[in-house]
Amino acid sequence: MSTASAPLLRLEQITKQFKGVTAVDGVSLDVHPGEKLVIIGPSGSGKSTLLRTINFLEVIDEGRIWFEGRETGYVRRHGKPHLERQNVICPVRAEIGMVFQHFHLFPHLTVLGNVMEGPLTVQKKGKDEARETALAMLAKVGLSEKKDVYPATLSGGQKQRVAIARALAMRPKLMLFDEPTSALDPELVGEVFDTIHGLADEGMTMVIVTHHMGFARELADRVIFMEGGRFVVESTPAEFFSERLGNERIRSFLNRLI
Amino acid sequence: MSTASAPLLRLEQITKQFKGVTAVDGVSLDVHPGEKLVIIGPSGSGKSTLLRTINFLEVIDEGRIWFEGRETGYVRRHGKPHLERQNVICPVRAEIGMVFQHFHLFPHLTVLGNVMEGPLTVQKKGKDEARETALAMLAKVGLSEKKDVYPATLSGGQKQRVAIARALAMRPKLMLFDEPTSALDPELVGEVFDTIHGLADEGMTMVIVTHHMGFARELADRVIFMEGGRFVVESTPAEFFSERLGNERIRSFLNRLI
Amino acid sequence: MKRICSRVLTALLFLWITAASLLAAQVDSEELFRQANELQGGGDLAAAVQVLGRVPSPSAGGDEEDFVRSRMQIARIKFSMGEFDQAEGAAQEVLRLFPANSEALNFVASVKTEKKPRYVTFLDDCRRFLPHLFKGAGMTLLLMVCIMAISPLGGLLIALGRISHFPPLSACCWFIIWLFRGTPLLLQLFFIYYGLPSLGITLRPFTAAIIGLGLNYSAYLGEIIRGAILSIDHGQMEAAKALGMTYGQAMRRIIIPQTYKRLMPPVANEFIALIKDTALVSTIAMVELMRAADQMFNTYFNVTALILAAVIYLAFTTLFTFIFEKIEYRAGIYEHR
Amino acid sequence: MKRICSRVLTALLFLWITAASLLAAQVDSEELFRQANELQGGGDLAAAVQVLGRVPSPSAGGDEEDFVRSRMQIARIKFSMGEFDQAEGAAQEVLRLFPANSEALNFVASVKTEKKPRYVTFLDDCRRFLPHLFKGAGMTLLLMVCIMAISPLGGLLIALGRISHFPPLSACCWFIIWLFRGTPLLLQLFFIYYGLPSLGITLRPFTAAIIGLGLNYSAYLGEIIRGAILSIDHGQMEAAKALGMTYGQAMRRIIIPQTYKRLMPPVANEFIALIKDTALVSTIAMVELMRAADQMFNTYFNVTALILAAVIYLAFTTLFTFIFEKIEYRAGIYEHR
Amino acid sequence: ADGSFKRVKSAGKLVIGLDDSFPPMGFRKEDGTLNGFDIDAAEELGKRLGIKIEWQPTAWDGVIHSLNAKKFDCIWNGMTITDERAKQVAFTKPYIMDGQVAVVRFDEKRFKDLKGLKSVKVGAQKGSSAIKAVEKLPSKPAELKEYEDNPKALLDLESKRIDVVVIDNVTGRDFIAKRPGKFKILPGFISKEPFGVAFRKEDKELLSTVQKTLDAMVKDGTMKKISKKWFAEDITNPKKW
Ligand SMILES: Nc1ncnc2c1ncn2[C@@H]1O[C@H](COP(=O)(O)OP(=O)(O)OP(=O)(O)O)[C@@H](O)[C@H]1O
Ligand SMILES: Nc1ncnc2c1ncn2[C@@H]1O[C@H](COP(=O)(O)OP(=O)(O)OP(=O)(O)O)[C@@H](O)[C@H]1O
Ligand SMILES: [Mg+2]
Ligand SMILES: [Mg+2]
Repeated sequence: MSTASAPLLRLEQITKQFKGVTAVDGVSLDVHPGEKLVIIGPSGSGKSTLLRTINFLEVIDEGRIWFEGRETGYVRRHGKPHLERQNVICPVRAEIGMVFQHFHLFPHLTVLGNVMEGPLTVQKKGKDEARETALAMLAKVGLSEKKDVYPATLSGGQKQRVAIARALAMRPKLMLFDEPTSALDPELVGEVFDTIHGLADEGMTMVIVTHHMGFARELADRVIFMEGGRFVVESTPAEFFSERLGNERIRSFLNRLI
Repeated sequence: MSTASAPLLRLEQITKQFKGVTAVDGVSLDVHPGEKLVIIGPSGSGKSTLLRTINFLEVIDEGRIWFEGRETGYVRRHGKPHLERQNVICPVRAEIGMVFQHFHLFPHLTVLGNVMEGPLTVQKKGKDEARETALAMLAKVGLSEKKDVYPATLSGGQKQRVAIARALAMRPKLMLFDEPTSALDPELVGEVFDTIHGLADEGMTMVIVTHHMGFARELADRVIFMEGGRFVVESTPAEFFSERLGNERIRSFLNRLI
Repeated sequence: MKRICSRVLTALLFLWITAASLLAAQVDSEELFRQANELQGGGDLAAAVQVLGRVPSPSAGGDEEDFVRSRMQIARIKFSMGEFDQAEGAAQEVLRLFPANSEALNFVASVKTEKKPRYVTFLDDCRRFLPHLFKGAGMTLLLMVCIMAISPLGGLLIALGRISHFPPLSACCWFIIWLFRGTPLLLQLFFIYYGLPSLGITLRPFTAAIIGLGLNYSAYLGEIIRGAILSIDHGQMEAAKALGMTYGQAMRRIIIPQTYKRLMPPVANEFIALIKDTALVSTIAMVELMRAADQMFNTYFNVTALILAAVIYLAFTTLFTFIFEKIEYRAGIYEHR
Repeated sequence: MKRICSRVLTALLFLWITAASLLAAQVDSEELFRQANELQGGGDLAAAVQVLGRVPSPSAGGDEEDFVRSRMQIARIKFSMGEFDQAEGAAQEVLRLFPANSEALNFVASVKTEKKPRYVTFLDDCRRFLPHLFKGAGMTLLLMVCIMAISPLGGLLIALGRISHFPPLSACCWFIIWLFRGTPLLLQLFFIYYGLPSLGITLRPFTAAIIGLGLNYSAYLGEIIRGAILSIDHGQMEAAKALGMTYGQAMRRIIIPQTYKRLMPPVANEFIALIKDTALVSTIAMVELMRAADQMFNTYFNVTALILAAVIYLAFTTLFTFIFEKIEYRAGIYEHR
Repeated sequence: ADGSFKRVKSAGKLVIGLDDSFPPMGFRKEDGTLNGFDIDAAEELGKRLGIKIEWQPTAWDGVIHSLNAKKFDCIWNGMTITDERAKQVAFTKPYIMDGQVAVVRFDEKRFKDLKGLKSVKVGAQKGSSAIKAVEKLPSKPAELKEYEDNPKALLDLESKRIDVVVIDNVTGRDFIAKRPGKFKILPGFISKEPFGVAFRKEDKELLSTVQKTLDAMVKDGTMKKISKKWFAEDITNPKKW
């Protein structure tokens, strides 16, 4: 609100509870076009839950969500938000790409089939057009030659890159990454990191939840440290890693990550 | 052979093939009592396979194995090794503890049940004795208070510590670790590292396969770099991490691990 | 000569008259019956009743059997016309003469039933059928419990045989599975019960049923158990071996106990199917629930027996499903977080 | 008078003699049969044959029926003594008189069979039974193919209904599953075929069989399909939703196609069971393999028909198992590395 | 009057329900064609009435239900006339007098006649009138076992699990002839039982038309001829019953 450009995404006082556990606790957040946001924090701090509320994979208990300047996703009855029907939700989701920790590729489709699936089914594009888009995206993640194999034959890093291509094929305005490298063998982290770095360079707006400090250090515009469902620290990477930020908790967290 | 004390374990020209792929290619190795050996190397280089041949989980195609000065595990027919029967193999295995990447705890037994299982079934100890040993081992890994829960309720780090206690309860002469921390969330690596470090300090003989350079740096007597089923480099940690070791491949490998 | 002749003649005459009078009476009744049938066939029921009514009662010198026959026919016609009281009256006439006549007794019972409200009839039917059905259900239950005790053991043996690396044993278990899963249980029971005697083995029906069902279900459970064993993460076997356990110890202490939970759903399914497969032992002349219901249905031509049987089967299924779910929950308690 | 008297007398005398001679002959035969039975019961078979042989042939003025009866009994006794030629001779005597008599024809056929080597008899039986059995097997196959086409669709509908979040639909599907899995198929077929007409719905046997088997197997497959859908990693649904797919699109394009491979083993099991469950439609008067075999068995009192049926069932099972394995392999091709 | 015969006549066919595995009344020959006493008699009747006969095989269990459910027009399959059945359907007059007999093993020496059957194990086909006949045995049997069909009862007799099978005469003789040297019939009938053709109660016109034709067939000796072919004796003649 205080920044110049209108935010692409705005969260206002989002709260999400699971049977007594408050996973996200009144969080507000603006993401502006082209911004790269990295969220870090210990396990169970609500990072994934927050990310999942953005595209309605979790239904919030309180709060409001704006996307592209319009409040969306919920109708309010008796002051409480109720999720809208699919015909409202799905088009918003189609604008937001999401990459999961465990890839969740569709095992029964080839790599190309995975990447074509969104354009074909959701955007109702023609086969040829979808194919073209898909091939372009596979080229971007450097996996053109794997297009006809099934996901089961790929390495972890390759799988994650296909997952990224699958999200990109929808030409999303915002990309969400939920620990995109934590399920990978240490050796394979690099290739996925490079891919995401490339995307960032192209100006994609993204929110990345990660344990990998490389993302925070090399690619973030803003780093958020989350704990207990709240934003504890919100700063630039430089500030965050400098010792000046006298937060005991963050220092011990960073030290524990080897 | 050339060292003063008799080796606890000796491998001689071990070769293991999988349908054409040579996973381990004529490797020889002596492990002396109290020695801590760390094996590193890229994925598919044969580290796990080598470790598994030590307690006969893989049947070798060529070579000889000595344990405590006696050649064991195989009879030779027409010059080829053939695995002996269970009554020979099992007692040797009982002397060697193994910890797997994915823990492989027994889900149907409580934590205490897991740790008691070896002494009870293999060593035929009485219930009370087995229980006592198990409780001591759980105390050692710092999980006494979890003794009555089932593994499903534990975190990854806790699971791995139970797996270590389970192996220790057999009072093994040699411990094998196959990537004991790679399945853990980055935050949870520390506790398992500390546990293994403690064991090392007590003088346990161990062979550790890992991607975690902390092990090589802080705990190894000897570091082995494996590639293509062979030992490429075998040196002290100091030598290994110093730039003096002019091995291009190792340097790129180390750099890729963030 | 003349005396002899006349004596013979007199005797013959007497015989003749007796015979003729007898024949006359008979012909008379027969004629009445014929007419009545004619009328009844043509649809003129009232007239048929009237004609039949002319058959004289034994007290009026008529023939007993003809009388009974005619009155019963009147009763049936009246019954079909919906005049239950008159129908019962005709049957009662017979009963006055022959109080134990089963035809008439049955008939009167039918009329009484017809006059009662539906739900009373239903309750009566229940009272009539349930004792017999319960006896059959008891046998069904006994069979089930026996097979539920035997077949898991048999199945385990077959499964272990199948995954053993000793080819003859493995092949033999494969053959058992192939044979018993490949042919209808009906045929198997038939051969075990009726076929084995020609080899000198004469089994009692219960024994034959247990052997037939037991082998059949062992074969089915064998495949299920094998699947469950193979589905246990290979790491479990490796971890057990790494501890120094033998194959047998690992199976007994580690692998098989872990199969219990995943075995329960398919095994419960098989046992639910078993409840109904027990119905097939009626081939070898055993009386269980289905057979008992069938007997009642055939004896009384009354569908209530079948409905009651269906209800009992449903009760069994529901009860056992419930029990199996409880067991499954207990078996998997260690997976709950 | 005297003339009349003597005439009457003569006539009577003639009648008397005829009657007496007739009576005598009859009593004579009956007596012979009685004696023969006595002897046979006591084990003196040869003597029994001799006594029976005294019953005169019709050409010798004997009674036709008594003659036939005696010769058949001789034939049976001779047969039991292993004297097949003489046994056949006795039966042939009857056939000379009544060439189409079925009892004697059957007997001669039996004797001929007994004289042949075993394998020839078996081959003859095959030739005799197989055409009819094949016709039955054709019906079995037709039923199977129909149910295999219908029940996966029905099962899918029931499964989707069960997991839907609309309670009435979910409850309704639960009830269908409960009812059809909880009662024997036999009873279900019975109600559909014999019970529905009382509600004014009269079905042809084939229709009734398809409806009964179809509902039953839809219920079973429904549970299996539901299980398979629920077993698909939840992440798949999330990934599909994250792409912007609706629930229906995700089900159709992502979830259901992934169930195919894991569906195959349990569905194949059900279909193998179906092969044998088709045998139950014989209750509603359909002639399929089991019924055809039973007819042959009942008609010829010959177990070979049942053995052949078992072999055909085995062939079916084996064939279908093979086909299903091929399909399973194809369905899971994407999982091969 | 009720139009039932007209209905059949205009349909051009009379549909008859039968259990087609009931030799010698109605059964399949090797080539699958129907054969038997009832088949011969009914085909003759069809010829005389100028209508086709269509045979509808049915399971004997529930055969009366099928008739009343209009699956066919009548049951003509050696059906014993009993009171219970007569409540459900309308029978013609008897066209055959059958009887229940006792079958024992051929080498049986303990029993020579019906009176000798003391405390025996008896088998009979379930739902058949043989079950009723067992009650009429001179002395009460020790046990009654019911079988799905007669061959199974006879097989059980052969394997000595039971001592006697009660079976109707015409069927029993047929089976015994097919397994010669194994069984014999004890002399004498336990009970006599007439066979009738069963119609739905409302089809009175059809019943009387068939009855008339049957009467004619008895009178002109046609029935006798068929009887001799199948049973070697005339059991269709009411005078002999
Ligand atoms: N579906 C769920 N049902 C119940 N509790 C849940 C669920 N999802 C998350 N939680 C709880 O909500 C809290 C936050 O979980 P969340 O997954 O968002 O944390 P996280 O920061 O992503 O942790 P990690 O780094 O382990 O992924 C935790 O306490 C977790 O147990
Ligand atoms: N059971 C097996 N069947 C076939 N090939 C195997 C098997 N186990 C290992 N291999 C092959 O043997 C080679 C060495 O594998 P191994 O698992 O020992 O490597 P690793 O160094 O442990 O790798 P990672 O770091 O990924 O665990 C690889 O090429 C692998 O594909
Ligand atoms: Mg998370
Ligand atoms: Mg490895």
